[in-house]
Amino acid sequence: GNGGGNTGAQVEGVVSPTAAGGGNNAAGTPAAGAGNGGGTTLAQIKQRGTLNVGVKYDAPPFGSLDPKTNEVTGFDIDVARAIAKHVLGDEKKVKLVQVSSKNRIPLLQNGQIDMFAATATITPDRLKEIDFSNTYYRAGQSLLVKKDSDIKEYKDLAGKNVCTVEGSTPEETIRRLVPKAKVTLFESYTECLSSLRNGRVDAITTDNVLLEGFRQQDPENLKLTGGLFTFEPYGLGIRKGNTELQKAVNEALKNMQDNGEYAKIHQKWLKEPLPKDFKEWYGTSAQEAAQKFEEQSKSQ
Amino acid sequence: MRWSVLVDNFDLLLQGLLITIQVSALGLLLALAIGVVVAVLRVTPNRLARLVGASYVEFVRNVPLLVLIFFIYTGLPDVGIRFSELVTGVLGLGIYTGAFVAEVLRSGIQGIPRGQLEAALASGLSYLQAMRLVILPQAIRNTIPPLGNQTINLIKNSSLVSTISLLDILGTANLISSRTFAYAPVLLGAAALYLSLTIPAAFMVNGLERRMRAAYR
Amino acid sequence: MRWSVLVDNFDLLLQGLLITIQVSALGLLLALAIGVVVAVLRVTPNRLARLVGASYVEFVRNVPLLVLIFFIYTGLPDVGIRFSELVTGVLGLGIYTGAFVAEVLRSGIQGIPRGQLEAALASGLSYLQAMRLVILPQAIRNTIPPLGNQTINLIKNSSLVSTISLLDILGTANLISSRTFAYAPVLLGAAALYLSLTIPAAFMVNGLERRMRAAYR
Amino acid sequence: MAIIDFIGVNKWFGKLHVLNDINLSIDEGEVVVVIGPSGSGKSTLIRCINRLETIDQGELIVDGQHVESPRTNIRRLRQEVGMVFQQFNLYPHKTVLENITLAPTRVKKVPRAQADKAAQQLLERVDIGAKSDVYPGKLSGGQQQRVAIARALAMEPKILLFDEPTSALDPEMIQEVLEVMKGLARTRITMVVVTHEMGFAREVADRVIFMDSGRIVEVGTPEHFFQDPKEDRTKLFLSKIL
Amino acid sequence: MAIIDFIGVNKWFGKLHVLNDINLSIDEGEVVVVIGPSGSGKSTLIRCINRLETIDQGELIVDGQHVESPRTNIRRLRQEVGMVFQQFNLYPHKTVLENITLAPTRVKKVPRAQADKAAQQLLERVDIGAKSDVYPGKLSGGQQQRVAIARALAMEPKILLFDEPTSALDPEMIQEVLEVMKGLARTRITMVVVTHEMGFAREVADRVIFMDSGRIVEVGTPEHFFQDPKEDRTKLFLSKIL
Ligand SMILES: Nc1ncnc2c1ncn2[C@@H]1O[C@H](COP(=O)(O)OP(=O)(O)OP(=O)(O)O)[C@@H](O)[C@H]1O
Ligand SMILES: Nc1ncnc2c1ncn2[C@@H]1O[C@H](COP(=O)(O)OP(=O)(O)OP(=O)(O)O)[C@@H](O)[C@H]1O
Ligand SMILES: [Mg+2]
Ligand SMILES: [Mg+2]
Repeated sequence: GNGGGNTGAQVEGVVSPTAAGGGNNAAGTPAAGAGNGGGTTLAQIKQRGTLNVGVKYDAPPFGSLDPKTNEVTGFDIDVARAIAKHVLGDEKKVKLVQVSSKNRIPLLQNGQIDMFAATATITPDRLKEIDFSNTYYRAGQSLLVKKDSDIKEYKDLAGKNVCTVEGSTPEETIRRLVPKAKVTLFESYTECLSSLRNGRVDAITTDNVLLEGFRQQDPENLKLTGGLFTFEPYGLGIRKGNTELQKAVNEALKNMQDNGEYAKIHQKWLKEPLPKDFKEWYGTSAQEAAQKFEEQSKSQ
Repeated sequence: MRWSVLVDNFDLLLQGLLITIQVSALGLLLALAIGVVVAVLRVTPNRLARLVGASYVEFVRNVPLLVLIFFIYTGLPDVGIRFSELVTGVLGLGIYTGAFVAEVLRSGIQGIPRGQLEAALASGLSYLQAMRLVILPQAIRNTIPPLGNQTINLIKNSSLVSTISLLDILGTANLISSRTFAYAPVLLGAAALYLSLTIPAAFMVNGLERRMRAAYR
Repeated sequence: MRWSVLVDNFDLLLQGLLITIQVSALGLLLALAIGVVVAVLRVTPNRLARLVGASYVEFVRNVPLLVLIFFIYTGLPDVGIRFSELVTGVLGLGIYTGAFVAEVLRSGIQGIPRGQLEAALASGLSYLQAMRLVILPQAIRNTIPPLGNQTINLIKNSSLVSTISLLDILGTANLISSRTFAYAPVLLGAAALYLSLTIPAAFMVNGLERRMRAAYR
Repeated sequence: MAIIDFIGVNKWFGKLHVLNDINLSIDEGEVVVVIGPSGSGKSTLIRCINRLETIDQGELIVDGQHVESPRTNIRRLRQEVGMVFQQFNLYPHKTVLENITLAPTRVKKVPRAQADKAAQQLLERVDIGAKSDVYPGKLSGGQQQRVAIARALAMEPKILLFDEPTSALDPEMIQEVLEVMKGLARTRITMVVVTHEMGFAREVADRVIFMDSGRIVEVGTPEHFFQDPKEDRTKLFLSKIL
Repeated sequence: MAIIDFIGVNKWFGKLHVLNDINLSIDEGEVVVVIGPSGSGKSTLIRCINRLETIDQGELIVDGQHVESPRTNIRRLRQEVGMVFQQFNLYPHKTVLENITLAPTRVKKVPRAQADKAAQQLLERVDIGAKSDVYPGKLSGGQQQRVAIARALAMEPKILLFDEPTSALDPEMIQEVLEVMKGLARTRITMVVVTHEMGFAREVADRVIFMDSGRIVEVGTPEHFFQDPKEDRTKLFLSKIL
């Protein structure tokens, strides 16, 4: 196996469908060789002048493609831009690459992206594969159901169909908490949503913020239920060993807290001011966050 | 059904159509290149070359395209080779269709009388020159109809690139329908767009087939 | 590469193999049934029936299978028809492959001398009896090799059901690799499982083809 | 009493006037031989009788039923009309016995055992009883044609149509088939036979019909044709085949 | 001086001993005609000369080079050896002129204009100058074979091989091709001709070789063969073809 990624040549990302329809058919050059350890260093990123960031296209309000404008927008996108501003001096120097829960880790490991801001929970398992920034958001797993559903809490899922995506923490959590639930797995949440609408599944489970985004698409028929039954510290994924970038990102996060930028982004996308417990989790190190995540799973 | 969704998102779907055309066209070029090389390998006097060609064809023809695409997309990065989504799609379609193109060309080549090759070799042309200048031009003429069918298959198969997040016709349709919940009309619209590519191609294939048959009378 | 992942998850992959076999077998049965009906429609003296048959074939053959599957899976519920994942997969594969089977059978039927049908009709059999008892048994015998190829295509195409969360070979492979991050070995393992189904099928097809050719000498 | 009655029958293939004002009445038990040059419409004429071809104008009454009428139950009519083809058209995937029993068991719902027994008797009658379990591909042309005759007889038809039954046979096999046909003719079943075997015509035909270009040019007894044909076209044709 | 030298050459197709201890020396400028019954190995013999077939034993020296040696540059050798086939083997997708210029322009890198001019002269020489822009499919067999001869000459070979060049022609075209070949023979280019046209042999051959069952049975002048063949097999064969 190869520990790290590769010295990346220019990597193509789909910034928008428009761009994809135009001239971005240049090949992502195959890497020269495997396992050259360090990956793309901060210096290389600076020389290249763009930060390649993996974001989700199907996870409003964190990252979603607006079909009207063909632009990806969301909380994670704004965080990525803010970090680019701190690291490269210009918030426009970001190349957004669509990722899914399934492929964000390999894409990071093989250097196709420098970082991802993709609703990823910091877990001990993932920390074995990649590094994370300090915690930049705290979410909790919850349930999205139809308005007329009688599911009140996660325990009610026993014997029911619940949907989530492959390779996500909610999958593991729900299997652990409700072993009798039937878990349907897709590549992305869009299929989960269609399955909930047409009755194939009884609930979708994932982090509350994503569920809230889905609810807003169809507020007449959908509701959140079951409260937050996990502690999900979000981190920005960074390739293992890329400590320079990790350090820069963490500094950027700190700056964003200090100059109020983070609060603005929070208000813009989550429509509420910073929560009271903000100081308890914001900026806690990845190791600490992962440990807390681990402890709660043991206690439940 | 809410057909208006199709009108509202017409430009998006059109962009998807362009991506499908782009991926298909590049994939076809690659498939033809691979097909020619592999077909020549398979009819060459060299036994090893024949074995390599046959292995390629048998392996690729018997594995699902989706497995091939996922392998290029998520498996190759494991060993340090990575391509963009577009290149992944083109490679997957090209490598897969190339095996079928090779078979079509091979039977086309084997349909050319042996005397053609002998005449070319006897006049001092090298084996590759004889193939390129004498055999392949004749073989390709005979294989245009089956190659047309492979092209139609390739266009349809290009829809699999939507699974690696390329916004081709189907990818766009999935995106639109997940936003609008108008699954049936959007997918029917996508089907119509695919038909707008494949049906003309099928007509051309039929026309060519008829002309070919007439030419041999 | 971490091949051990394959060993650790052997039983899961085996379950995936069983699902692939199940979906493929049921899909094949449906495809044969549809194929027989549509082929008979296409050679019937009734003009309307021929038009219906031709429309089916031309529509289905020129639209990607993945679009068809998504339409059944997410489009039909829009109009109140909902099938389970397994049934969706079987329907998609059966409807799609049925069009190809129909074409194979049609050319098989049209290869049977016209006198066979006339003899059967003249003896008082109905058109459908003549088809069922005289024409189809002969046609099917001639079409076993091309039907074998369609079967191989169907097995490969069955991998598309992984997109609707069925845990077939590819679905299982995706699941395992998303947990273990061992993409390359798991996908190669999946490819091997598909080959374990398609290569024996291809051998059988080749053998049958050779026997058929010998029988006509 | 006429069992087959063509009244002013016309038929076209596209522009080709293939049956031109055909008037012909064939009595029950009659044996009629149809001769004429290639393309004159002989096959078309007899194929109209069991509606393998449809007529465009006129009336065609077979066994009391209007063949051209859409209300006629054509399957019932076909049970009364057996047909033997030039190319035998045996079913290659069925044994000789199965070839014969197929229609009786499927159309008339005759029980299998009874159908098998009847078929075996028919095979004895056409002198090929030992071949019942063989596939047609293993038989000579003459044997195949005799099986085809047995198959036509199995539905116990009132009328038998033959379309050049010996033309595809090697010379040494023609006689064995003609012998069977002569035997049938003596049973006074109604027979319409397209053939150029004038020896057969002379021996068993009640009437001979000469067709040319879709018309019935001349009708008469075999003796009439051999000794004293009237029309020039008939003479010309006979001079070629005799 | 020998330009083609078979020394103890043997060749097998599987178990079939198709060339059996061939010893044969052909001088520069000689015209040799090879005759013999079908399957005797005539084609194989001449196809070895430009290695369209490989030999299994012995030595074969053509224009000073060991044909059987893997070190021999076979493409260079083939430039010295033109070949004309029974089935013409013209390239159907190229015009007559392109058929002729293909090898010169691709192998010898002759500039196109020069190659075209030379080709046109060759076409005049085989009396078919007006057809240069026509596709071979439009030509008669005799015309096609004359184009094939021009094509073989275009590389300016020292040796010309003919494998039954008139066998696929209708009788009325055989002479026009033989006339061209006689004209060539008079230029004293080395020619090895498999043919049964004994008139041609008598007129231009320096030697005739009779083969049977893979062996050279008898060698001599045409006169020798016509007046006084020694071997019984030769006599038998000649009695059939003369
Ligand atoms: N299905 C058809 N469509 C068009 N033309 C037909 C068709 N069947 C027969 N014909 C034409 O009708 C004419 C009469 O055909 P028919 O077979 O009845 O002649 P025939 O007297 O039986 O000739 P033969 O002795 O060659 O069998 C011929 O010119 C034939 O080509
Ligand atoms: N490629 C091959 N593989 C196997 N056997 C071959 C091959 N080519 C020729 N033979 C056999 O070798 C024998 C000699 O063939 P060759 O063509 O040299 O005879 P020939 O004298 O030219 O006969 P003809 O007058 O029929 O052309 C024949 O028995 C032929 O069947
Ligand atoms: Mg006829
Ligand atoms: Mg020869």
